[in-house]
Amino acid sequence: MDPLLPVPTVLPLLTAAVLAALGPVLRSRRRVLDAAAIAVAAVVTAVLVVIMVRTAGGDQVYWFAGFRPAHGAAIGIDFAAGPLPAGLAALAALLVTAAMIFSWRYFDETGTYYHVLMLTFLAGMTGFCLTGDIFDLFIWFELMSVSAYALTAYRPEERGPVQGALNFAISNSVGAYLSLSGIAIVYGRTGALNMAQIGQALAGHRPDGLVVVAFVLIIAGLLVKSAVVPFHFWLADAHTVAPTPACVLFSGVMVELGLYGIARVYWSMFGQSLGHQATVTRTFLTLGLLTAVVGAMFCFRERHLKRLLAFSTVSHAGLFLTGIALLTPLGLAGAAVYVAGHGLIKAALFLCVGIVLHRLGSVNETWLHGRGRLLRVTGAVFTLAALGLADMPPFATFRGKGWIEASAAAHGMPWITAVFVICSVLVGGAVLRVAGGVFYGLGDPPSEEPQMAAEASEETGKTDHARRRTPATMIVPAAVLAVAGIAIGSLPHIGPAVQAAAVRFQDQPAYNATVLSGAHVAHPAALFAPEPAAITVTDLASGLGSAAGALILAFLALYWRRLPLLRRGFEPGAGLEQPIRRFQSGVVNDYVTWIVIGAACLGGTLALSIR
Amino acid sequence: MGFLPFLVVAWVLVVGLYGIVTSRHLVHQIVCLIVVQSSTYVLLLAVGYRTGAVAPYFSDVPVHTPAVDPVVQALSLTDVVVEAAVTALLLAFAVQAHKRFGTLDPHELVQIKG
Amino acid sequence: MSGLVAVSTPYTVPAGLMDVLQAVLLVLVAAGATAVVLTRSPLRQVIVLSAYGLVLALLFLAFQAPDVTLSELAVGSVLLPALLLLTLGRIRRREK
Amino acid sequence: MTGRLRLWIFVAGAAGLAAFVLWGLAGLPGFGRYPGPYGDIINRVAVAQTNATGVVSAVNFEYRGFDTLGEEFILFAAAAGIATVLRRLRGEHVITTRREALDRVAPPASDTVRAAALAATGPVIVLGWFLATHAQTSPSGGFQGGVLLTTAFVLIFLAGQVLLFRRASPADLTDVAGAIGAGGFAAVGVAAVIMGLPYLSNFLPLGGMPGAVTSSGTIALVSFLVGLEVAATFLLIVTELTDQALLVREGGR
Repeated sequence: MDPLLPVPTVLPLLTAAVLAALGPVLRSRRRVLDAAAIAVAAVVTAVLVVIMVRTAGGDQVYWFAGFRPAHGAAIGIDFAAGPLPAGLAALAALLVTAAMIFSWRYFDETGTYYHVLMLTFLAGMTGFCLTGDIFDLFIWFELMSVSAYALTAYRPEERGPVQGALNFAISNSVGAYLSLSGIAIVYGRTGALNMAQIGQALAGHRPDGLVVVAFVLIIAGLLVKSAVVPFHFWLADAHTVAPTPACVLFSGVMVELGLYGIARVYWSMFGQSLGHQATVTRTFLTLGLLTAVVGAMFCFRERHLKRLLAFSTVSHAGLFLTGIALLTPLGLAGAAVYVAGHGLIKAALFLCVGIVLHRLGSVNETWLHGRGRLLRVTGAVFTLAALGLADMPPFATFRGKGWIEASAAAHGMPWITAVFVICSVLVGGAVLRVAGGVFYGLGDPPSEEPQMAAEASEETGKTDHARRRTPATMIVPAAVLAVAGIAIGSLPHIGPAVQAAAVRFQDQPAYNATVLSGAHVAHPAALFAPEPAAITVTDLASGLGSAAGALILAFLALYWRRLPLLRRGFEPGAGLEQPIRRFQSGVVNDYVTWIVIGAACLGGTLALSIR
Repeated sequence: MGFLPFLVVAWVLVVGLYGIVTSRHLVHQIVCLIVVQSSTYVLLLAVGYRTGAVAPYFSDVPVHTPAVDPVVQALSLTDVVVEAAVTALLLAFAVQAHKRFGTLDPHELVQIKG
Repeated sequence: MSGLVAVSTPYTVPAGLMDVLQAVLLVLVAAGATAVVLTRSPLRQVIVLSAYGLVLALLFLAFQAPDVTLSELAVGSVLLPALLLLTLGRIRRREK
Repeated sequence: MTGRLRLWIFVAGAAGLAAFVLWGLAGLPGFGRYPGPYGDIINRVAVAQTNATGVVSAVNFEYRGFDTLGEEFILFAAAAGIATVLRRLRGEHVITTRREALDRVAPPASDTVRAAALAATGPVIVLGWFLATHAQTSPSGGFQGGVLLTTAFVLIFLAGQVLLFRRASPADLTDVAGAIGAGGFAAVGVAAVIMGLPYLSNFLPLGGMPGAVTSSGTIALVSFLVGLEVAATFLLIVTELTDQALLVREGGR
């Protein structure tokens, strides 16, 4: 057993408790708190990278309190780490590190609670990634959620945070209880909580009602967390109001953790029983593409910078789900690299928005038009990251998207490339429009919309406007993350390495054997085809095409009033306002209704189609 | 007996959700969330029950006496704590929401209307 | 609370009686949940919730889960109603 | 959505969801036929392995102790969140004199209620302590004990002694005690690692007789720490809400 495995979860918990216990002493010593949190997050990142490298040759299993399984039955809880879970956890820890460095100068108030909550959030995320036990997964899911609710409401002096946190908490709690019901149902059949053991017990039987119901209920909670349409409504409300460092984590990694959970649950518990049928692919592909398109459309019409980025996360979550839904190693590998690249880039974008808020005191695109010109470095970083969001080569997003498209094309779905390009163009175009308008003053300011102005003004007035310089602790993490988004995609051998990891993640019998009998399963290199590791002409065309399309769209959006073809006063998408308001109503009752509808429809579809 | 516990579980779940969806008072809504979660305790304990078995305590009975499943009971205990924690946090949000908005009707708590 | 010792000893309730007991308690739980949801006045709802917690605790006792019974009694019937009352007290004071 | 439209959409969805869930539940072995194996294995080996006769506590604090650790930190994070959200805001001040407090005491307690509540406080504290330290033997454990200890303070509150209550639970003390409880649990696990065992291993001697108070090694210790954390955390929550309900007065009102 690798003694490092519990460290990423236990170390932040212990530190959080120590900081809280020393609260009366540390309360006025902000720098000590900051330094401790940054150091712990950085150590956790390093440990996870080590684990990721060590597990490249085979998964590592750690049995808490030393209760190893006997005769194929687990009596304790295990951490089962492979390169993909460890890598995702490392991304989470890296973003926490960046967020804590950013916070160095971001908050004025003192107190231990912010640091404590960030650390428990980190522990929840790492535990969620590494655990091999389905109930333990629920526990870390809840720790992550509770920390996130509290962070959302961190500034209760304003009206928005409390409302956003309530919608977030109620939606996610409903989802979590559906998940727990699913766990109880599958336990009633298998008498096991270890995911490998459940998978083994279910394998070899035809998928009956119980299997389908348990699967749908368990992933319902994860779909809420990963903001898949129609489970996504809470996300924009929470992002609008949460402090920027928390947004970095929500968008950069928490949503993706939900998707990881779906993949984990599928590939270690239900996959063999459901038999990887085409209907599973079709169902989740539909959900994913619907999410991608809806998210992209909402993203483009937004004028509130944080909401705009939040909806772009919804769109990307749909694209990741598409990659996972293909059920191929290449699709999963593509989703993994896409998630890594997106997490880094989105974090950089949020940090830039945080800097704008810190210096200029607003996140309203209309008001900010041209006012960001003095933030030259921030503008450059923002533009660079925006291009990454449009999947431009050589960003990691470009690599990941290329693999998903290649895998889809190999399975007779080449049209998926078109959907991907459209979403990249819309999302990238929206963010580049912000870059051009806010930081370079290009074109005309977008029309002021009273409701959106009111939303955006919630953020104003938090900081005093006398801040003349951007602190290095804010801009450096943003720049480093944006550059890391390129670096990840350019790592040598990243293609074979990630695809080998994906092959292993999807090999359920091997996972079962590793966890339950400590077997070491080697994977012959021949299992993954070497072809997609290289960048093909199609990839380049699609990547450059979407980046170019995004740029053109951004310019059109900035200059459309000056185009001769359009009549005066035409507002693109003006007629959509009312229906959109009806959906994104801000009333949690509606959100829960949609969760119920979504779960019922998903369940019904799978119930009728799985044989 | 047979299927009755599971019917009750489904009923409690759906009734709780109905309460959340139709609620016009945040505190009422939070209580309905408690009801939704209570369905999970009943479900957990029902799947671990064994007719005629004793509770899993072996201070007065020999170890081989048939007993009900202790694991679901441990899970339910954990679940109760999670419920208490989440509910308390939600109530704190509700207090703040009332302070900021002057109302607890979810329909009027819409920040967008500013 | 002298019942504590009794709780830890196994029951000798005949199987048939146990079935009836469980069935009655299950129906009460379903009715209780409905009552909690349909009680729209928050203050009255707290009392109903407390009673619901008590019925749940009894059901858990019938399910041979004394541990969960104790927790549910402590949380569902005492702690949560107390927190709810405090919250409502805060809110009512403002509404005056 | 209008109320009526939402209701109809919900009814359709909920009917579908209920039918779907029941379809799944029909696949269970049936009520009263728990199939095992997890619980049966535990029931068979727990007493010999842990020396605890209360198997549920053995599961909570030994076999699935890592879950309980996470659960304690959920509580801990919730407490931090509540303190954050309810922390006293600008323009509000806490009433500290008895005169100011008297006209704000919410429960209009009669003298009988006060006397009964005060009289009950002592036994409740004793019982809570007993539960928190006897996890390994009877249906009890840190959580129930901790909640009961909180209840003791709620009783003081019921007795109308709000200021006494405030004095009994200064925010710093509850904060620190909660952190020590949760952190102590995590640290007990680290102690096992230092002794070369896996994290959270039971490294203390199991003692002689199964079911004795000092038996079952770390179970009793961990249970006590959980009790400390739970009592402190709920006390903190009750304190914060009480402050909100009774004592905080907004400026300009």
